[in-house]
Amino acid sequence: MRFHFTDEQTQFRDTLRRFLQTVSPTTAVRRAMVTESGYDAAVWKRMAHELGLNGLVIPEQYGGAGFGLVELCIAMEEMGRSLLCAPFLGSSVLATYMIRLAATDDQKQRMLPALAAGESIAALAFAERNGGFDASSISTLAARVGDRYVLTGEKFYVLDGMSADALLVVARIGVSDGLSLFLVRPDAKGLTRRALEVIDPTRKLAGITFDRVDAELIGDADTAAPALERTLDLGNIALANEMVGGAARLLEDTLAYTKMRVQFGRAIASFQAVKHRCAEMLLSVELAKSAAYFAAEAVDEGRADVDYLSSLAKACASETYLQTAIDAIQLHGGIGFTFDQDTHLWFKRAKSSEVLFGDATWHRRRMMQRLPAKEVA
Amino acid sequence: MRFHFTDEQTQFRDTLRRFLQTVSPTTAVRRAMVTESGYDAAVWKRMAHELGLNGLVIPEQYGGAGFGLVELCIAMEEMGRSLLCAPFLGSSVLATYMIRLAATDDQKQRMLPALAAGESIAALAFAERNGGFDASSISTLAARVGDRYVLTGEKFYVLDGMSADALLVVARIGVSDGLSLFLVRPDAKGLTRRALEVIDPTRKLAGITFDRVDAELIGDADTAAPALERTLDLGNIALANEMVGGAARLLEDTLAYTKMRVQFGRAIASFQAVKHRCAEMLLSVELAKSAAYFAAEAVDEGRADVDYLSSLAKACASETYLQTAIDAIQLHGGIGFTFDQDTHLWFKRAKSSEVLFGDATWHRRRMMQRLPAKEVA
Amino acid sequence: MNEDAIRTEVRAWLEANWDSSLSLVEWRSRLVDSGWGMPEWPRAWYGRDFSSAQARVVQQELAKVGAVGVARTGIRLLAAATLLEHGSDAHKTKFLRPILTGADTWCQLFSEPGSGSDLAGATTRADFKDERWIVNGQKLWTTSAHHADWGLLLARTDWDAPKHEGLSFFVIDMHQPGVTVQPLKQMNGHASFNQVFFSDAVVDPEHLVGKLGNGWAVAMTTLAHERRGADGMRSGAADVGTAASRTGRVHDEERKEIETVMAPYTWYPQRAGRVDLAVPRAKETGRIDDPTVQQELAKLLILSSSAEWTARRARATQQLGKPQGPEGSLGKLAASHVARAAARVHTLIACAEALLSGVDGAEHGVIAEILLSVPAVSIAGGTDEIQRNIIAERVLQMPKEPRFDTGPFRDIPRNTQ
Amino acid sequence: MNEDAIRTEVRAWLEANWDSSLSLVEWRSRLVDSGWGMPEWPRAWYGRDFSSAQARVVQQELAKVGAVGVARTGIRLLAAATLLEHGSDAHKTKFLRPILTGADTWCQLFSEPGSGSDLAGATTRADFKDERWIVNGQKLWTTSAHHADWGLLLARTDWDAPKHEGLSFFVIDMHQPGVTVQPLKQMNGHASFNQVFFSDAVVDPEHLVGKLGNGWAVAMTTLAHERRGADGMRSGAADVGTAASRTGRVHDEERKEIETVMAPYTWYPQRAGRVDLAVPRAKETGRIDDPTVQQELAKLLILSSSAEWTARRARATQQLGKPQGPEGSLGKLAASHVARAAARVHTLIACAEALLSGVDGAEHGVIAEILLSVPAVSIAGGTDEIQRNIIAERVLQMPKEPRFDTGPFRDIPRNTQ
Repeated sequence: MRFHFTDEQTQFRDTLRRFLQTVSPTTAVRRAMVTESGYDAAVWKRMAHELGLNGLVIPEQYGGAGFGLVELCIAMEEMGRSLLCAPFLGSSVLATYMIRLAATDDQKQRMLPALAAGESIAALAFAERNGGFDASSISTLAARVGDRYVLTGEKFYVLDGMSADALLVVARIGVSDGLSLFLVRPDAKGLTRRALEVIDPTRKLAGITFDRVDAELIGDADTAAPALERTLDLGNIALANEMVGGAARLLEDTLAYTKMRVQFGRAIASFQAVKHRCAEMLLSVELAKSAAYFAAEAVDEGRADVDYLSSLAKACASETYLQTAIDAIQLHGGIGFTFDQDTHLWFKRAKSSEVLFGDATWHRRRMMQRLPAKEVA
Repeated sequence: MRFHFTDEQTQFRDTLRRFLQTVSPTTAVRRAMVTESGYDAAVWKRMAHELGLNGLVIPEQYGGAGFGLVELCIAMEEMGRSLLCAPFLGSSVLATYMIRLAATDDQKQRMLPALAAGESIAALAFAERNGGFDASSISTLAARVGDRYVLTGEKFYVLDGMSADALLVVARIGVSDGLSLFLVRPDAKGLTRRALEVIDPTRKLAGITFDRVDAELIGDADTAAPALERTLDLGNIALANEMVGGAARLLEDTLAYTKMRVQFGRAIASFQAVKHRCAEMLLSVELAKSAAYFAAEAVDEGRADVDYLSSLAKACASETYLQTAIDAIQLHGGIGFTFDQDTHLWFKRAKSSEVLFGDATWHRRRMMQRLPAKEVA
Repeated sequence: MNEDAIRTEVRAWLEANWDSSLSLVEWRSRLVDSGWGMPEWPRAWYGRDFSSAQARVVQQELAKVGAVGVARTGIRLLAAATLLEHGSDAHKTKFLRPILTGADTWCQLFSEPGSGSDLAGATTRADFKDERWIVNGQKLWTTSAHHADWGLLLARTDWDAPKHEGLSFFVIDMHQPGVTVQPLKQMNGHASFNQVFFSDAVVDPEHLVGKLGNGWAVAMTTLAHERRGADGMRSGAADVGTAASRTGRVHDEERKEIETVMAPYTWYPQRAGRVDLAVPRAKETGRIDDPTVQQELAKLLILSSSAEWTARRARATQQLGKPQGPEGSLGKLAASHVARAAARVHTLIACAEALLSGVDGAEHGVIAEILLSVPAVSIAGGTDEIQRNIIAERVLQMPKEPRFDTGPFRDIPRNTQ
Repeated sequence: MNEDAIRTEVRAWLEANWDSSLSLVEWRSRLVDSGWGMPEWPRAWYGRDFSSAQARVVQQELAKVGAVGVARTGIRLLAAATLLEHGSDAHKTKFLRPILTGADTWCQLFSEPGSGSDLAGATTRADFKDERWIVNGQKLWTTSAHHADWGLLLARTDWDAPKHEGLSFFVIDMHQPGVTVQPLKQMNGHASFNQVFFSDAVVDPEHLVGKLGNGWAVAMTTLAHERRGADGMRSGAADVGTAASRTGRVHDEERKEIETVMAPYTWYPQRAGRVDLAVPRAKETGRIDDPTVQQELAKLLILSSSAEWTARRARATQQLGKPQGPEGSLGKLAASHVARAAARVHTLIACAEALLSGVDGAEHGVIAEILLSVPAVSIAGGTDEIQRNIIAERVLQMPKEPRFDTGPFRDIPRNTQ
């Protein structure tokens, strides 16, 4: 493990930060978040064309940039900082990894280049009403009809499901123990989707019902479970990096505010209670960063304990992001609770991130189930 | 519920506090804690003769004062404040209640007056090596031999077991589901007892092994389990009150120290970090007091949810006392970690109290099992 | 006057006067003029110089027949108490009666964008020109400003005096062109407060309350009554419940009055964390079987029960007339802990459902509203930081914070906006 | 001099000189005089003016043949670094060589009962009488004072100067009647520190280090090296392990040297919480099956792993010669969090066994020692409060605490004992 970013990676981060400062100031976030799709299509195209972000982890032979998770996580961290509203996590991370891990070469050839080019948005529909983010919670049914399949059931909490033109649906064929992955078009007959009312308007979720909807099997039948788990491991690591980006930004904004805000004739940053709280916030953010960075590097280095590290990073980021957001509002005082001040935008992202793909309690339990024989360090 | 102490109770508290200031300054605590018995026999006699403490909850017909749990808890709180070293919790609370609840009238007549007079010390031996503080953890065996019984097994964590002249041993007769209570003399043949090395030298524990030891059945066979549970409920409430007394004292001593201690040209009590921590300590101590007081009053008022309230009070006191002790040492700085300064004496009492009769986790779980249909308030 | 005599007299008066078919203001006019509406007030001003024990007896008699009391919603009684203590006879004559009958609505104009915790740092200015006070500046967190007739205004009249000595206290007419009221939207979507902008707003010279430069002392009276009122508000809520079933014009109008005032605050129970929902939700969702949920639920119950019992201890001490112990100053800080713990537990119970709100959200969005409202509990009405300062300084007698705001106000660093 | 040249030269010298049958001081005398013992030191003083990269190469060559290095235990190297920077040539001549050979033992006399966090508030006094400095006062938290030959003494020589300007720095001979050393017992039963009492103790005038009144600057040098050494100590611990199996008189004597110095600190790993024991103990006791234990264990692992990775990030940045980020200042505060969480987890795993200690205690008393030692971690070497101040002020650039200790030291409030 390197424990630091290369100069190229740092340069990539700087470029990205400048780009996001331009396209995703909070005025833009507020514009995007009140739309149903939740993102600015022009920015989405620019991300693909100018920076190749959409295909960051798509192999070059499928039109992508072929980077690793570390680079993806740098992007996620910066997007978390700027609270970018875009179907990146749903399409460019989850759906992309799922296709990479589960699809046949032919299917990849059909899907990935369009994703890389920013011409297509895919969503991975796996969770259902019960809200479980693991394989055992899935009961949507697939039945074979000739060469193709029909799906019946309901998917819920589908990240970026409203903006996707390709739905990757995880379902069970009959009473199979294994899971299978299907490609469904959102305009297919028997499919109904609607935007869910969400606590975090910068992160759009859809509910989708399937009533004998035509579907194409992706990859082999009954083999999607390990790919789904791996995809969620990578997704959680990406999400953890997004979260620490948001937390770091909250701390910076809060620091700036406390240094500027005067009460009792002094900057509130001069009160020891404020200083000490900020010191603890910094500690918490840096620890969460370390966990998020380590997990990403572990994937690129091919370590075997990615499942453990993914849950560790996500559990750590969950607690840190939420607590940082709580502290940020508190240190902003009354103004921090108003809609026009920006802090609540990150607070809501912290809340949605806290439980997305499993809350801290769930991931801590999973950590202990996946505890490596020799502890990591 | 009254939510306040009567004038008589307040007077009782004041008398007790003055007495304990005389007999239990920390110099006396330090003297007693290095002895094997762990208490000053002269003080023990004075407690009985001058204040009637030893028989506080022993009914008048058995030579006691016939007071309720509220009065007992006032005594416990004051003893916790002054860190009195005496077999009070073991003999005057646990053993006394167990006899009251389980013994025949004749047996009470034989045992209670001597306890009230300070002439006898009894210990309740129920926990074993496994450290469980509930009925299901008990496996010491009793076998009937004529009119009497013989006991075989081991008792551990026996509170005040070294100073007791009467051992009340909870055991199982054969393969019975029920528990039975026995009276054993510590000098009986086949009995070995030794002082355990403890983390808190102000609270003595004994380990006792029984190899076919002669024993008298107390009360009826197989009926001791409910009495034991009730005794532990009352014992936990008494302990919780002792704990809040200790916590309140720690806070007072810490406040006095921070107001006196100068660093950087100012009393450290003037640092906002110190002020805020003390404010939180006060909150925590007052909340724990409220829980401990409420539980005691609930017993005297005959409420049905004593089991729930007992666990609530104990879990609350566990967290509060330990955290208060940690904070007290921290605010004393380096000197607070030295042996000659007194804070660690309470810290160790907080540590032993934290786990005695079940730790906070255990009691929280029990709370939820005993949750009343309508929540209390 | 002893208890029985009071009861007899009130009963007789009620028999002759109480009529639920009156309009609300009509009935309250009778009540106020009789001296039974505010018997603890002075005889000269609608009262009878009663002790609070005597007043409680009157209250009980009114309650027995279901008679509506004087108007208490909003900040009316804070305004009345302030004027009673610091106002001139002219103020009292003009303002007290319409306050008590509910004819006039009031708002409090103390907080500003630049002075939140530090109220005395107000920079809204009142300048005396052409025999009138001209007010310029901005106030924040004003409740009910959008339908208030009058405002209690704290404004700076002397910039060379020390901070607390350059403030004056006014009654301002809210119906004038120089006063603009805008709702202030919060992160949970509600708009319970207003911003009030003053642009050459006018105050008549006779509407100065207390002496010039003595505004801080007057405002402290208002705030002291506000703090004392916090308990009353809670018990008031219970009254609303019992009144809900009563019929008659006066009751209908009272219900409407309460509804109007309370409308912006439907989220306040959520702000406090809705501990009452925790166990039922855990049972309903089956999450109560999860040992971690059990632990967190138990922690919440310990916290909320012990906080409630602490408040009861404080009340019992007060009712016995004994000196208040530390337990009386802890309620607000305890409430913050309880609410935060409750938000945690509700999230833990909800799992993925915590992502949703509105019609899709758990309990029809109530859980989401809890999660988005709890952050206010440790800020509104005095931040946790201020509470800890108060506890440390007033209860624990620890040294006060060093002062950096002495000398002429003009020279004290302040926010620039 | 390039790496290969260094290697060749060191190897040749070692071939000629390294001999494990020598006494420890004999061998180190050879090593020190050769300039290979402290190659990063100046040529004039046992060194070769090497860069730290060059010095690492020398170190590697010594390690290859298992040669013992200069004496590094205790505060020897802090004393050496301080004298090298601030001492006179006479000081260097007299003290440096016996420091490096391990012949002399040193102790640090900075902290006092009345000045802990506030070191510059020292009130131990040195008065110049009859051509000598006469020292009176008390020092605390002194490690190794009971077998030290020399002490680094911070004492007040001017009571009218401002606090930081009235201190001077001395080397004091610990073997004299005016110096009394007493062990200081701690709450965990260990006595790792001493109290040192000065009663008309004598310091020769030539043992003043730096200028009169410049003692604070000199002490800051010592402390800066102490902080930098914290990392080194950890990696040093690993060396001891590999040296354990080596034979020969020099190795035997080195092991004894380390053992003597380390004896008071056997509890230091326990102070840090012994995270390494948590999972094994949970498995061994079966407590790992308890969902609450799982949660708390996981929290502990998250905390300790992320703290470790944060330290690794800081080290990686340092090794790359890049500007240090905030992660470098957080280690001590993180360690407090880790240790406290570990103590919680160990208690949770132990249940009733947490009542016991010594032979009856879990892990033969190690768990009890953890529980009784962890409170020191957030105090020793700078309290958590001081660490948070430092992070806020130095890393986050927040305003400094207001000063109440300016003006003549005589007039500054201080502890009276």
